[in-house]
Amino acid sequence: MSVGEEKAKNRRGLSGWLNPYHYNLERWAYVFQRVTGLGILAYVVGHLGDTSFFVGGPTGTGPSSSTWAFMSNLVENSFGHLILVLVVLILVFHGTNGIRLIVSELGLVLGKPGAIEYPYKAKSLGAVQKAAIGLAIALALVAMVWTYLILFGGTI
Amino acid sequence: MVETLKHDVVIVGSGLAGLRAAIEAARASGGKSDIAVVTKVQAMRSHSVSAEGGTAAVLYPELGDSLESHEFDTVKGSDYLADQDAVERFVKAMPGEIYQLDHWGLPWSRKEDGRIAQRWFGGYSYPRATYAEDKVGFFEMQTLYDTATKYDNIHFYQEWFVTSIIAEGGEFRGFTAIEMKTGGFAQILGKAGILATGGSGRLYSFATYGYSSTPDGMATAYRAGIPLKDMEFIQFHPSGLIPSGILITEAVRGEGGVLVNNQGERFMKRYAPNKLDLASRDVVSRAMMTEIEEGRGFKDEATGLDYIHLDFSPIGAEKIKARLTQIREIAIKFRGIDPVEKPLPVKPVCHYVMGGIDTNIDGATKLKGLWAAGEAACVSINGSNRLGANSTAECLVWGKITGAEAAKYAEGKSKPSPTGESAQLEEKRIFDGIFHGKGGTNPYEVRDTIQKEMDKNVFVYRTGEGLGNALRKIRELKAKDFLHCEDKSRVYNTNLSDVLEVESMLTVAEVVIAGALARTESRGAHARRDFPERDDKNWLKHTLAFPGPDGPRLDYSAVTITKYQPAERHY
Amino acid sequence: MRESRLMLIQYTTAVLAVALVAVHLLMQGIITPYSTAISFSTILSIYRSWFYAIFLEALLVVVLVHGFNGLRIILHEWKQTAPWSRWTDIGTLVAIVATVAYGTRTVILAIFGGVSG
Amino acid sequence: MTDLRLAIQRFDPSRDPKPRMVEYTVPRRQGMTVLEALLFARDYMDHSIGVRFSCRQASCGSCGMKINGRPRLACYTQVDELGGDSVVAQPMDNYAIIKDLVTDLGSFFQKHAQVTPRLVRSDAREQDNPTKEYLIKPDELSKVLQFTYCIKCGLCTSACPTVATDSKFPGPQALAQAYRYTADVRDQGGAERIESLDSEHGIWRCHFAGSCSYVCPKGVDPALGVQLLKRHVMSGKPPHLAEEASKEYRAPQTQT
Repeated sequence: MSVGEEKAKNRRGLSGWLNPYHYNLERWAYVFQRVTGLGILAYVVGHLGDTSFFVGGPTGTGPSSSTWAFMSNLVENSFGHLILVLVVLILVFHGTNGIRLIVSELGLVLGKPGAIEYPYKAKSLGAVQKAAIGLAIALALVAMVWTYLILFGGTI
Repeated sequence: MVETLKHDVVIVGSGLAGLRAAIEAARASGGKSDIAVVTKVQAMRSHSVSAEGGTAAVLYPELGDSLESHEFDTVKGSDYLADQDAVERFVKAMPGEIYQLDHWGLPWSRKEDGRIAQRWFGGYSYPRATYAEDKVGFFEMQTLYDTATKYDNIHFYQEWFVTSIIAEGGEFRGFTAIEMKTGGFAQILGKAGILATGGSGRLYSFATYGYSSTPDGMATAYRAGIPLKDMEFIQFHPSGLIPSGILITEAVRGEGGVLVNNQGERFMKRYAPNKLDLASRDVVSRAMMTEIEEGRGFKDEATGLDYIHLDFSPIGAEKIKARLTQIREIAIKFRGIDPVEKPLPVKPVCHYVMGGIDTNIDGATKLKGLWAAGEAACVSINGSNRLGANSTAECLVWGKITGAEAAKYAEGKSKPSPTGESAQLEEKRIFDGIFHGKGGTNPYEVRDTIQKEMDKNVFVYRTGEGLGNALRKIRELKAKDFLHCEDKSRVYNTNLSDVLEVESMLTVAEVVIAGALARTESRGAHARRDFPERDDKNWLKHTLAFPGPDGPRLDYSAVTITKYQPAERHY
Repeated sequence: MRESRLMLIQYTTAVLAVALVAVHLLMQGIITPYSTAISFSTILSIYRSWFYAIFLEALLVVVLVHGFNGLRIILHEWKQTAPWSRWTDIGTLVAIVATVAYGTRTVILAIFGGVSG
Repeated sequence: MTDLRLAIQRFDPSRDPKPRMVEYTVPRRQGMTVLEALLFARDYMDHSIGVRFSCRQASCGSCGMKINGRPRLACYTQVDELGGDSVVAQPMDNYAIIKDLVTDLGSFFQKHAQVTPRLVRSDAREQDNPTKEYLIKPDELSKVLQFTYCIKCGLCTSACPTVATDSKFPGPQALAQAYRYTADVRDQGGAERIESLDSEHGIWRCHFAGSCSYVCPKGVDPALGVQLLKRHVMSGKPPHLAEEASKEYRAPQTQT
């Protein structure tokens, strides 16, 4: 019909999920929750694959011909360890932030609605949320550093 | 090409009166009537949302209020120009409307016992302004709009700009309108019509009105030969915020706020020793202008506007924050002043037009099948000066009355099928004449000039000389070639609708000024320096303006007086 | 199923996953040194302990249900046609069943499959 | 005062294949709002600029748009508060563009209507022919009050990440209004209202990104309302059992 019909739809699409620029801290947390969730799911599926090598036994005497040693050589190196470090980072963030979300989505810790005063400050975006997101980031970083030290500590 | 749409009742305007009428028409017909609400804005954007302080009703006769008292206050406020039979009907209907809105969900502010709270307003002898914080109009609109979602037989035409009335054989047939989104042109036919298009306050630049409050509806009726009544009476609210003119509700004074001049004096004691700051609006506005003219006002450096201080301190921070939430928000946002800490700069500001489309007590116009309600109409309960909190109330009462009347009228009639000739002529006028038209004058400059002229010469105090100058200026502007459109796309062409608005402004401004020039007395909001006294012998009558070849032709009609004989007003 | 029931599952699996994953991580990196934790004999002893086998199986189910249901939610929010909705639902169920089955296979074979170190 | 550089996204879908930015230089004055700047450009520089507005005091909700990247009301945003000498005005995300800054809020109003945004009562006769008010204590009222401040400007819904892709999601405005009516002590329609929200594209598609509350100009805090409502959707019970309460003091009193 009209020449600009497609552009006129104007729905933000996936950039609405992925680009939180100009918005609030909680929006950034939303993006990371989603992205880390997908990342974790991918890792878990992969992890199912690599653990399945276990049934091949250490030397290929089990039901599978592939061996644990073969798999170990594949992932037990600096690159594999780096992946693990990142997985721990996103796992801890996703878990801690997820607890914040569950608690909040059930209407707890948000504050109670009531008389409001200008300049308006949204109760639902209050200090508890900021602190919880801060905590999620802090725990994730600590866990990451710890994992790094465990995996690379010996070699540094 | 002219599209044809058909409904039973077609309501123009989606403000308080329009929505109330739509619901009542839907209800009165038992869901049978097919109702259209045609509005040039979106739903919930009408300027009724900006009404702030209260809606008057007698809710507590057991505590000393009475219908007679509300009646008398209203008549006295009107400077005896109100039709007293209409006032009586209005006052009786109001308590029911308050409860109705409560039952539809309006969050009226409450007293400790859970009953509806009321506050003082100017010109009343009992605190009968029913309120919901200071967003009364907004909450009323919200409640009506939300309630309207219940009725499948109410159809909204949002952002359709009505341009003319279609009439045949002295009967209403429908409206023509532009669909803004597409630029299409349609005739919306109806068995009955209601004009609820609001006031015309954007004739002024210093006005509490939103930018959309132009007199399109009034001008449309007028062009169709329906007279405009009492248009010279324009209310100047005492407290418009400097510099934007945004309304600072009378409830501020109702809650205890006071006006103070540059001497630190509460000057209202000299003008209205009994009611002080809560005298009727015309009295307070004149007092403020006198203070300013005699050198006891303040001056805003950035804009050069004169002003008076509105001091909130007697109210106290707690009450300001609880009951005047929006006012505080507006003051901080638009003026950078927290009224808890400092007084606000205010000045009388164009706020309401008492006049409007001439109707009888049922809201019916002279055109059979067409009603008018709300600020667009003049029933008249407001006479020459409306009391605060009576306008939202009037919208509710006559919204309901006209909605029911129109639905009843439509029931027995068959759907109209006119020739479409007048719609084709209108389409030619707009699209061939204006959309494709050429001209050298910027219509927005014309608008600005009208507003400047009205601000200067048709304000609180008027003189024959000033009004004469204004009339000349308006006629000069009318002759200019502003009827053209730079935007050549049909899609959402506000350039086109703005030109039509400016045309309406000129039409109605001329009526206002002509009426004011002719009325050689001072009554209510119409204060002539050259005729400072009220003249009941010659002027206790309504002005009626009909369209004539050389501008408005004025006629007059009698005022209905039942219980209260005109007397001198004291506050 | 009512969406709130699915969300209840999502929340419950989330809380359980946080607890189980925390234990899993602690076991792999802290309670036992990492190099020992991933040695074949240590893992075998874990699988052969009923307690840990059940623990790993629970971890498997909880994390996969949570993860794939989460993916389902994301996909539903992405597109809203009826076939898309139906196939993502079916796909989610299939993915959960398949991955849980595959993981369970590892657990069962590790216990009963004659694997030896 | 230096002039203001005002960039407006221009786009008439009937003629242009895609939007373009056009810059206007507008004389700046103290306390100027973005709406005033836009109207200056429209009135004196290019009459074809499409912009929607009405009350100019943040009561009507007409002038929602994206200003310097964030959804705001043009009348309620002062040039000064943005910092700098340039303003970028674009239409709100997630609504179809009618022209330039004007977006189509049709679906937005429709979604609002779908959550039964009105008091539902079992005493239909009294509700439409009232004899007296329903009693509400001030503290009961204050619990829903902030949600009644919604002016339907649509900023929250344009900010919502779920709405960015999910066309069936009611959006923060409608959900917050569902809470507003459900939590009103006068309401008796909560059970059905929350049941209708418990669907595939219903309330659970909110993940509390909070952007709605972040951009709301009127302090409504839709995210709060939505989360509070989720608990009741989960349990299947509205916040209060109005049937029980209405038998007692909420029953309309007879005129004395």
